[in-house]
Amino acid sequence: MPAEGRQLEKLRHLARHALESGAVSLVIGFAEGTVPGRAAPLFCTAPADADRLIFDGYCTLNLANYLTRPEVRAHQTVALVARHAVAKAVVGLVQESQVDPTRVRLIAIHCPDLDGLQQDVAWTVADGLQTLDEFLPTAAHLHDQELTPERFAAVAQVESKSSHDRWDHFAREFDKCIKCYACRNVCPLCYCERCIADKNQPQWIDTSSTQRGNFAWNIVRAFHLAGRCIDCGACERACPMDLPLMELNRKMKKVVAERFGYVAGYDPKADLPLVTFKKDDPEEFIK
Amino acid sequence: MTAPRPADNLYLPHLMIVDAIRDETPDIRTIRLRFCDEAVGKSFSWQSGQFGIFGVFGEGECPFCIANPPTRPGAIEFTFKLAGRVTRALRDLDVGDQMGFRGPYGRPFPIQEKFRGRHLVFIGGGIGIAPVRTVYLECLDRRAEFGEITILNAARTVADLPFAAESAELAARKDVRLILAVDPGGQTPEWSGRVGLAPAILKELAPPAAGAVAVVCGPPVMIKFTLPVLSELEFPAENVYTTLENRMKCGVGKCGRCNVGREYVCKDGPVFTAVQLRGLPNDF
Amino acid sequence: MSRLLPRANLEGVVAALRSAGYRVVGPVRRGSLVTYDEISSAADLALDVIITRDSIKKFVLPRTEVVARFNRDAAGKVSVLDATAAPQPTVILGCRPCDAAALPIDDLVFAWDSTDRFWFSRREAVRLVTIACANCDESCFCTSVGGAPDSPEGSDVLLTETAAGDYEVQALGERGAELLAKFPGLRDAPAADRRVAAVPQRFDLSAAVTALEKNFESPFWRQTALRCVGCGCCTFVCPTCHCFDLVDEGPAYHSERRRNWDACQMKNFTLHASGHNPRPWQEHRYRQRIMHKFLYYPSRLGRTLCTGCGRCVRACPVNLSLLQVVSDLAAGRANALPTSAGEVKK
Amino acid sequence: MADFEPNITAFVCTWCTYAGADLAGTSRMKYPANVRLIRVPCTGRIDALFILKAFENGADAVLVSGCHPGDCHYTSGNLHARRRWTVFSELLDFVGIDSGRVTFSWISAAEGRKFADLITEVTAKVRALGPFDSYRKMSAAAGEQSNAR
Repeated sequence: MPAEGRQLEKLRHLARHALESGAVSLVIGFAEGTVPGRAAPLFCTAPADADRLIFDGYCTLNLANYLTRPEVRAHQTVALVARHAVAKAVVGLVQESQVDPTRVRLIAIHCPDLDGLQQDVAWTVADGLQTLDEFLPTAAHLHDQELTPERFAAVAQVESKSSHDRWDHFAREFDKCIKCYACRNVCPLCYCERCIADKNQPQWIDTSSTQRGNFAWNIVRAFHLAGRCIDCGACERACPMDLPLMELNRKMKKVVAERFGYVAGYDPKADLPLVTFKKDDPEEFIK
Repeated sequence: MTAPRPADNLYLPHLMIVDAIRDETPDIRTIRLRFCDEAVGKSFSWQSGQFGIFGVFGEGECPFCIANPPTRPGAIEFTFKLAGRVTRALRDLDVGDQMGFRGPYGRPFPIQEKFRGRHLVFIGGGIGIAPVRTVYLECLDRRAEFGEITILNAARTVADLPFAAESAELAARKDVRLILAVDPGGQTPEWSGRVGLAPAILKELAPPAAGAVAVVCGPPVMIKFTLPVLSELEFPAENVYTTLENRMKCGVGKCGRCNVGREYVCKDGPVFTAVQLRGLPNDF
Repeated sequence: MSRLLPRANLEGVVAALRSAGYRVVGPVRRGSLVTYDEISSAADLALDVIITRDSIKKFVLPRTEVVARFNRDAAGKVSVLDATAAPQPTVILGCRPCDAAALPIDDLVFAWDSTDRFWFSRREAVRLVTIACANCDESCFCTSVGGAPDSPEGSDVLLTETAAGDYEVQALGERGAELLAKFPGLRDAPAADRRVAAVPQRFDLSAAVTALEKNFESPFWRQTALRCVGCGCCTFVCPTCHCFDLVDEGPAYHSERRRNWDACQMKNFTLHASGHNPRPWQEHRYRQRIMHKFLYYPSRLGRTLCTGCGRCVRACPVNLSLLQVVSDLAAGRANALPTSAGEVKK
Repeated sequence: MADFEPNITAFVCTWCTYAGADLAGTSRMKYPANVRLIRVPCTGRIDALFILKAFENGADAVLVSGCHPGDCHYTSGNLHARRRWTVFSELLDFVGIDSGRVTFSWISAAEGRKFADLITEVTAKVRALGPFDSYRKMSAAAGEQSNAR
């Protein structure tokens, strides 16, 4: 059996066993998509469901998104088929008290970052069901790779433009936005019961998909994720109009790392950088 | 930009002036409007049970039933409860202020066809009494055409019972049986009306059902428990009417949000019989 | 004999239409995105793509448009102003049959008892020059909902590619004939082989409708919609989804009332101000979408609210395929559920 | 451009900068009349949305000002705000809003002079930058863009 096949067997076995043993009542993973090049989230509640689990480079959706769904919250313990980005989102949700870490298990997948859709990726599955605490040390070494220049190539390209050109660039991009909110709804950290964009007393963000309304929405979305975004790219992949949302998210990531020395997704006990402060935080821009 | 042509633009409201404001409870208010364009006002006609879309410029629009029956023309009244952005803005209006109105929309109660010559029972819960009231006001204005009239007006607390002054007048009338009720715990020491939930009180009252018509409106949970009581009392389902509310934007069957199954509340309703309700999927 | 437009003459057609005062739009590439946008030359057209990401809907039902304006003068007096829809005469060149077919379907609701001027004035200003599909993919299902890759439904002019790469031209109705008269370089030619995609029939529509009638209450919806994240992606890329919101915006002294696309998949769609929501769970909202398209709309207005373009299938971020769902329904899978997957207590 | 009068919206905390502005006024210090003050309890209350709303409603520039670090009436509101501004100002700069359009400052109740000087400085800077047409055009385009598409 090829290596991949063995890993798949192991993945399914772990899921099956987790359900059989009663360790969890739900396993969220991926099944074959309905069309080539896509994978579909799969909710396994019976051991037999585990036989439909797959993993490949199309499994890019961030499954941690489902943890805050009421239908999923109804389960005592849930296991996620979790590549690193999924686990990072779980860290964020635990950090923000949205998810009880004792009620989440990870079936950890070790593979390269899935930035785009790609069929062939080398992946392995961890040996057993892990709690978040058990998982974290196995991914701690990835912290150093979070800030490599390659990750910020698109950001750097925008930064190299003049202020005027940057405005034009984003005006053009935001103009495409149709306000379907797919970016928000697939984001594991956009869990607000009522989003600021849906509040109307007062109407902070125009609901209309005008240039103005689109600008406000996209800016505020990026800002609300600053220091919280775990850089999974789910929003950008979900966007039907191909807005370069990760340019904004990664810019925020970069600023937070440079200014406050913080990278999201590694420490569930850390203070969020934007709800804490240090007395000597930089303030050279303040007159 | 051209001159307003309301017939042409479905979404263009009539410009209205607030003529009078009456507080019914701490959070329920009735506003009386007149048309800025008197000619439009004169030719405007509606039937009890139809609704309008009332709007505050810059804030938005909401559907409410037209509260005064056509037997009391000369103005457009509507009664609303403070709930969201538009109702908040409506509460900010003063006499003399302007607002928008579109309508009338929807199907009315078939008073002429189905109510005449029958005993009538009206049941309203909370703000739900507002559309019911429109119908009983019309029936009272045409009192001779109907049999016994029973009105059950229920609310959470005494303070939440709307139309108090009107109720006092009704209570004094010999040709109407008015029952006011509040939820247990909602009564005051002086309270002389009933205490209890509308369905239970209705059961006790047991109004004559033979050939009678019932009109019910209130929160979903009240309707849910009142309909079985009516059927226990042997009100024929085709004689039990309610008026549904759903979120609405256009009011004219375009915006696609008020439908319950195949039925559009704005076009097929808001008035439905219990028979029709039974045919609707559980989606409201 | 048939009328033939040599492919090389497409450029002439664009030029002629533009000089006749039309804005010409067609499928174009914007980075990774293929969308309908204005073109100045036939070279801008991305005719090799199966279908654009979003539909032609935006040209008749813009994602946001002003329907009324309210001006308040210094004394506080309000004037209510009509918003004129003075749409630019537009030719959509390279429209797909599944897009064109959507407009006559939506005409029904916008003319239902009352006429929506905004829709029809744009409708009047738009001409569709459709190119029959020579290719399809696994998400295409026009033939399953009564369409065809070379259907003339809704188009003014239909171009069908010939084996030699030219276009056989067919004018439909008076509007089409009028428009075609502006096309330069047409010639008569013997009927040639036409390149038309073979779109397999993927489900039995009437079986799906029967299943919907029986399965308003079914665990099928919970199972299916559990993965749905409730965004508006599917409805916004759909050529037939027409539900809208009316909102007031802008400063108090000159506000405007806008009509915006809205999506039944979003939880605020039906939320009452009281807090009551007739469709509180995603399964209810997803069911509404399918029911509306395949049961309610046809039973009220006589047409299925779907043209099988497959955009929602391709665009869904969680691969919740309408094609799969309707196929499942048609195959009776809502009645006999194969797995307990997704069965979750509330 | 000569007759361009900048429209500056200032969000100020009630305890320090507002009092500082008051001091500037009672001390009869002269500063340009281009600024509209909006008083909030604390700089910690100033949401990024306030800044966007100001631009949407026609501001050419926004000033955000409160107590010096350590002086906050609520102990740390300004220190929290400082972190948010750090990020938000970088975001605005990234999307192409000139950094001269948004000014942050600490002005205490005793610094009437600093307030007057800052308003003078910001007004001059915004006068040089000109009206915030790119944002306003976007706002105006809200009406037209949709109909053209």
